[in-house]
Amino acid sequence: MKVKVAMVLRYVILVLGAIIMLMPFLWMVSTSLKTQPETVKIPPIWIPKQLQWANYIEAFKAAPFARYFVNSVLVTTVTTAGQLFTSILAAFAFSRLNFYGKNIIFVIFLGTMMVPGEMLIIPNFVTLSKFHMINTYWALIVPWLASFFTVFTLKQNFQSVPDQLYYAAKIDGATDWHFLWHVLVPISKSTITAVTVLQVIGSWNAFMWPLIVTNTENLRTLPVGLQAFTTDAGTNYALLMAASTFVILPMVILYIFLQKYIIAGISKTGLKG
Amino acid sequence: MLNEKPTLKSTAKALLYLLPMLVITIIFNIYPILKSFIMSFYTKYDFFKDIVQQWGGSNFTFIFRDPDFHLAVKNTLIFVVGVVPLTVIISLVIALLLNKIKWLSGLFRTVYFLPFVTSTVAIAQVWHWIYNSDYGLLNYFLSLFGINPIAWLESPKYAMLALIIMSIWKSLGFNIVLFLVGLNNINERYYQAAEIDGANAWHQFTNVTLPLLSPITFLVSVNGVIGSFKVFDQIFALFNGTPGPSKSALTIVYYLYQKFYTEWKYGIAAASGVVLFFMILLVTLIQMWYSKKHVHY
Amino acid sequence: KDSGADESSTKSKTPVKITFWHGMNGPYQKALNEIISDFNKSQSDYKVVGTSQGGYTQLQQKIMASAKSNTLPVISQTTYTTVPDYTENGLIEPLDSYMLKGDNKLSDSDLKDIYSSFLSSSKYDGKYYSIPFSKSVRVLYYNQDILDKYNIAKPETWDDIAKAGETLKKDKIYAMGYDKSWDMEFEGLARQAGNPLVAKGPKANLNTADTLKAANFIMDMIKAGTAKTAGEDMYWTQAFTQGKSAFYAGSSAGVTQMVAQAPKTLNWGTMPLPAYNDKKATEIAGNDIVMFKSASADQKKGAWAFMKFLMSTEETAKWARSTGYVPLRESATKDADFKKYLEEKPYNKAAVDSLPDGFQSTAFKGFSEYRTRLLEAVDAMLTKNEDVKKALDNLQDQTETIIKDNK
Amino acid sequence: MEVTFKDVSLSYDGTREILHHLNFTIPEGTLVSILGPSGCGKSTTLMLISGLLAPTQGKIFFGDQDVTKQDALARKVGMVFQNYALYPHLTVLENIMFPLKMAKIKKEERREKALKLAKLVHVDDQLDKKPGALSGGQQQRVAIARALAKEPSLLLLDEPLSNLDARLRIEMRQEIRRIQQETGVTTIFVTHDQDEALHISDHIMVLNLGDIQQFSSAETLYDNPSNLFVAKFIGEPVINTVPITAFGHDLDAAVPAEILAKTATVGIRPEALQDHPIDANTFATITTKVKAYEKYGREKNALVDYNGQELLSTEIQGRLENHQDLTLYLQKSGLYLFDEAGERIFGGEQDVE
Amino acid sequence: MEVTFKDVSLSYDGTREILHHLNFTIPEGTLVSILGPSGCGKSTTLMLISGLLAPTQGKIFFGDQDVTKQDALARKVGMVFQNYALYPHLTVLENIMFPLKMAKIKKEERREKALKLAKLVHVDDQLDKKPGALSGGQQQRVAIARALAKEPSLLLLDEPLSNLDARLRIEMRQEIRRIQQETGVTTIFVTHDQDEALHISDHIMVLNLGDIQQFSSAETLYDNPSNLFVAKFIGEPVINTVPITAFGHDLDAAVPAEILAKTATVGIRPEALQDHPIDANTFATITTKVKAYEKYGREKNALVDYNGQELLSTEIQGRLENHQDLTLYLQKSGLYLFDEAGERIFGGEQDVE
Ligand SMILES: Nc1ncnc2c1ncn2[C@@H]1O[C@H](COP(=O)(O)OP(=O)(O)OP(=O)(O)O)[C@@H](O)[C@H]1O
Ligand SMILES: Nc1ncnc2c1ncn2[C@@H]1O[C@H](COP(=O)(O)OP(=O)(O)OP(=O)(O)O)[C@@H](O)[C@H]1O
Ligand SMILES: [Mg+2]
Ligand SMILES: [Mg+2]
Repeated sequence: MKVKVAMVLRYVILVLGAIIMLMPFLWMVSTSLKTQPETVKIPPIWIPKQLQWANYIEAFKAAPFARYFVNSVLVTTVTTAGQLFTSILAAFAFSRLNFYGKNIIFVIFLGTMMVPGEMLIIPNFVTLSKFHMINTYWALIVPWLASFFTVFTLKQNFQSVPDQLYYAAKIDGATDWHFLWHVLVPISKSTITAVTVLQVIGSWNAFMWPLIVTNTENLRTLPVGLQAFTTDAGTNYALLMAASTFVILPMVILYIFLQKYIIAGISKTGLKG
Repeated sequence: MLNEKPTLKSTAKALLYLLPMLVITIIFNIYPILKSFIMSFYTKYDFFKDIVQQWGGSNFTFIFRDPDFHLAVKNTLIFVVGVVPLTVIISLVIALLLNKIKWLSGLFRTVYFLPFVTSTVAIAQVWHWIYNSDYGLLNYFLSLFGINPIAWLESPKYAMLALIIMSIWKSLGFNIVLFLVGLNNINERYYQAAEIDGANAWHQFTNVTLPLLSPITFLVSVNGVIGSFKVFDQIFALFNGTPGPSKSALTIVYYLYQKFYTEWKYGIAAASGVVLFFMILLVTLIQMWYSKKHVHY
Repeated sequence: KDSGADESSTKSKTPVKITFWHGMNGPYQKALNEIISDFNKSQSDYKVVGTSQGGYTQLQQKIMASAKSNTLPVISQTTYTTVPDYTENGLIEPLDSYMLKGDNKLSDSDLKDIYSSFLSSSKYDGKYYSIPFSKSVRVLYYNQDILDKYNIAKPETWDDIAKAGETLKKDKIYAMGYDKSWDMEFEGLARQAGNPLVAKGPKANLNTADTLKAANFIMDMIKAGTAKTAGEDMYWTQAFTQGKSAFYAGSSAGVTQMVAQAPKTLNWGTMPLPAYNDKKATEIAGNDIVMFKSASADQKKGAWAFMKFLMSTEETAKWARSTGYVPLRESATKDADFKKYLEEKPYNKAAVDSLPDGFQSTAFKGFSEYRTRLLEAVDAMLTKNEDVKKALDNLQDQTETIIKDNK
Repeated sequence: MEVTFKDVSLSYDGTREILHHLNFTIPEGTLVSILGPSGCGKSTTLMLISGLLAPTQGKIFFGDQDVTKQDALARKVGMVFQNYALYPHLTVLENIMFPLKMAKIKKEERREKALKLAKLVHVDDQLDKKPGALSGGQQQRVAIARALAKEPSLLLLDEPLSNLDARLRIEMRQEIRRIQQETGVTTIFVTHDQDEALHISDHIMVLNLGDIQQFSSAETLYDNPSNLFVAKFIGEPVINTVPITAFGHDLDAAVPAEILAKTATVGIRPEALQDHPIDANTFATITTKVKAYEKYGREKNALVDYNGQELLSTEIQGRLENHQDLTLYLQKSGLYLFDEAGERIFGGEQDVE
Repeated sequence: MEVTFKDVSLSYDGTREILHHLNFTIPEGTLVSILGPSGCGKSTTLMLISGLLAPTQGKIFFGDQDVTKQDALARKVGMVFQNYALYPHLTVLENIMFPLKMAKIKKEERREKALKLAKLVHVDDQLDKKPGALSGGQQQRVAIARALAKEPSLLLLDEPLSNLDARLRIEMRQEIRRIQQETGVTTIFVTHDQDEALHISDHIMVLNLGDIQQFSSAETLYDNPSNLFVAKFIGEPVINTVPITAFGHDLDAAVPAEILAKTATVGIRPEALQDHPIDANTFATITTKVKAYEKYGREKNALVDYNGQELLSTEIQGRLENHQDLTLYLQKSGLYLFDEAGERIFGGEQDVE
């Protein structure tokens, strides 16, 4: 009986929380189906009188979204993959290797997180232009190939994998490299999936940077397309929200698809002692 | 080896592993950071042509005297203290709840993650509406308890609170995911042992979950502290490109942004960045020191 | 490199590429692209390539970054108030040698035809540095339904509005609505009182008697509950469509939004801002186009040709028609198509009518910083109930410091 | 606490059944060993008793109370896990004190009690270490101390001594036995070591493939194995098993013909093969050839050939030469006949429980 | 591969030394057991050999080669860990194949080999399970298969059979012995089970408190223990130890006076206490009183009182009554005298290696 009450309580809390969490999303979808006057109606309306599906068509036509989509997919994929690669290697070094200056290097890397991104835009732009990378895909990708947050997260996870497995792998003839890719990475699958999701979303939603380092339309990414609805005269919320909806939809789908990996994890037991 | 001491060889090897990360980080983080550290000592300076006419510490004396900077520091600290502990606690609680349920758990997890995916514009819109003094949802709720409408976004007294609430809400999804992963990595057998040892759900939580989750909690709180010290986007979105009514949400990064991009005072901006950096560093080092004792790997 | 600077040596066969950065989006971008393509078709020496850089914030940051890395475009849209900072850093080219001299200069009639307020604000330190481009003015929106109901006439003067406030107050209707800040209207009133907030020189006049009077006029109404700012809503548009005020002093660019948002049943209109101190004035907002020094001579020549093209009667009329921005010269308002357009869209007429009384704030080095402080002062009066005099005294000090620091 | 299983089955994955319809009662206050080959379901049975696993079918009773639906917390048993499951973040002392802390025992008392237990299991010099810095045996001992700490009314031990050396093992098993007898706590002890089971327990349950093979006292198990599996599983060295066909007519005189007809296998304990006749007890005589003779410690074993079958005798008195002929005397006690299905049909005391 | 330790010491934390100046050579192609009480440093020694731990001091040689500075990867040894250390994300088959994969062996061959090994250790019906779904013993067997898979030139086994039942244990140890002998791989086998050590190994190293007590053949260890610790540690039941003072003059005739003077403790193996004289071998005669008589399986033990000391004899032929007087005949083999420091000064063969 007690168990049941606890369960019901859990669901009550979760449902309440879910409503709050869901609100912006519902608002977004609902607004995307409104007429312009309805978007600013006071008090706000949740269900438009007539669903304006045409908003989606119109929004899609407002900018070269197909092209943007391809760019977004490309940039996000390469960035995330590259970032995972560099981060996994670095996290491995921090969690399993002994080397001089480990703590110092760690703190320095950590220090890179402490500087606001706003300060880095211009120097990095200058650097990229020295490399002649401005207005290329490289500019969208290269600076983001390292993320200390990912390193940090993975390091925390790698560290909690028992040493025994490291020893066993060495005995089995696995070099550090093999151990990393054949043991550590598969075991940390859930953490890696999680940081992947977080990074993909971060990269997908990046707005300022793609705008600043590209000069041509055909290099730009989806969030840039959202600019099309904000003008001097104001913002066309209905179209903006319609566009936003189809910009985030791939992320939602991706998350739903990957979340079972985030949670599935590995077999619960398996290592004794 | 288990008890191996660092050697030149092991260091060389580690550096190889760090290399890709190191190269990118040095070029795109460390180099610009050093540059801006140096820039903070430029007092007369042609930004575009990189010609320094005069060096000195006057940028620092300027910000240390600038009441706006004092205000920014104060606001930033309030923000950090307001956001981080609550974020950690709330996201942990939700992660625990999500971890405990089976039915519809996938749906709930997705829902809790949505704010993190949803576009910032949409979020700002909704929060404007929630905070609206006349017809906002929040005031509506408060009115049920007989509380008079509050001008959340227009009153210097409440603006920071409004910002804190929105920021907590926004970062929940992210931290919940991290906590879920952490929970998932705790071996079931410790719970079994604890149950046998007579630990009820609460005791299992305090004696097994919390200690074994400590690496993730550490990560979340360090990341939270650093992120909160750097708060900017949310302010820009919530207060429509202003630092809040009567600068009540003027934070260090906002100050920096203003100095840099609208006032073209590069040296001062850099100096405030340096101060921010050392503030974060100090707090982070304290956290790391604390974690040495309390984080179990 | 994609920047224009490098491509000066292209052979005469291929047209010289003129890169043009702007902050126009959506329908505005479409309209601009049409003009650009008109230009490209009209001749074969130059090819203008326009790219939107998102919003103005991003555009600003981008210019700063490209200036630093020497990858500036040939021309760019920018607010005229940044011109002093750009010149100070030697980024932009004075236009005098193209505009006033040479084979492609503006004729005297051109110079006369273009609204003087535009031209004067393009001038800094005695030289022209920019051309006006996307401009709007402050106009007065009125709610005809309310006027009818309370028997209020369209206001001639600001005092009429204040009076209307007394009438409307009992029904909790504001006479006047402002956007989040009333600095534009404040500047207008101050000018009408004969006192620019910052006079050429530059000289700060922020706590003179006239300025104080202007500020007090606005604040008194607000304190009396007969006027209100939009606050968290940013623009008063929404409140206006809901009949919360009889009048609204807003940007002419907001007409599009008002049309989109206002219920069909609402009777509303626009008119030029009323007089104050027997004078009329309306602040012009919007952006100019500047030319960067880093471009090659050919590019600069081409860029000027394009700028001139933009200011031509036909193009500016077309631009105004398709965007709702105001035309840059008087002759455009006499253009047949444009007249037709005003007939179809009467709401846009007030802006055009206001143009002769338009003014722009004085640009000076450190203007952005000054503007930040100005907004802070207004905000302090509104949200902290700071005393008007105290706020403006303070602002005067700050502004003097800014001017001094930038000497 | 009496523990009763009524028709309990368990499957982990819903398809393969690991335990099949177990029915047994463990009397209050006894120490019962569960013995069986690796993977037969011993740990699984303990998990069912502890409440950490719920049966797929059937009911579990503690005394009269049906506890099938109760979780481990409610059942309040003590348990040593096969993999120890020590808390990695707590020191040895804290690990032992943990159940006491949960029982809200005062700090002072907790410490005192834990120290006593640590001494009992000889880890009192490791108190401040974390489990990761302990040897395998030390971890196991800490786990025992932790299980004993809460003084449960039902104690479950899953191979608690498997990593200890012989001395310590005997000492610990005597200690466990002593505590069990002093406190009367019902104890269930999983072990793979039959010797341990024989020495420590009141009753032994032999499990195989998820079925109970025999549940009786140690002596009965040895003297009266109810089937071939038990006979082979218990006893060291292992019982000699010979197909009946090898015997020719050697057993005709001793065994009733109708039984002989059903017999498939003959089991002869190595000590039932004497190299000299022991009068009344001798059952039959066989002639064999020595294949090997070994001496380890004080054991002397002979491996002999009997009609092509290998037999082991541990009862050799003199020294033997390879290939020499040897007459062996089969003792009655220690000889069993099993039918096709492996059930015992002859031998042992007839009144097997 | 011959393994040599030269003056090897180890400390985990830099303060407490776990192993003290070990010196030994394990001859190529032999199977050596390391035996010792829990926590004495057996696993630590294996870790040192494998290269997972570096000695704090001293050198380790494989053949002539100094491998002290080489890590585990370079040393290419095979190892079964005490806690198995199976990869939780891989199935049983993949776990066994892992070392083969690392050795870049072709997929087909890998699989084939792994299947063979899985069969060998009887986990061929569990191939697709993850380690988490295996019983303790099954995990252990997978670990053995994995270690064998790479066919190392040095095989280290840390209590590889501790979770197996007697039958399987014997089978597996014979299997290990067979493989070892067929391939000639030098094997080091940690076990806490002296019986296992006695049966499987060429030599046994007895460790205690980080020191080698004796390193010799099983037989020597039993017959000629070099000190009291070894005498007590080896042998089941444990040797009887009696302070010399209890003997009065019973030994005066048999032992030289100067040795008797130095003697502190007398060790008598239970089987050296016969209840009837066995002519030449009888060394001394003592008169005792029966305290208890027990029979487990085929063991018959008598516990007797001798001048206030308890003695155990396993060589009782007849049935005994409690409190009856009993004359026991001490055999020469099986009686040892130890000095104050525990060193053997009398008994056994005099030429102990
Ligand atoms: N990682 C470690 N850090 C510190 N001390 C340790 C560590 N591992 C083992 N020890 C200590 O070293 C000693 C020897 O440990 P080792 O594991 O070698 O023992 P063992 O002989 O294998 O014992 P067992 O039979 O119980 O497994 C023990 O006292 C143990 O507590
Ligand atoms: N979590 C699980 N999921 C699926 N099957 C399991 C699980 N745990 C155990 N099994 C299977 O159930 C059977 C019985 O396992 P159990 O652990 O009870 O054996 P055991 O008798 O304790 O063996 P051991 O002596 O080797 O520990 C084994 O075949 C094992 O593979
Ligand atoms: Mg088990
Ligand atoms: Mg060990």
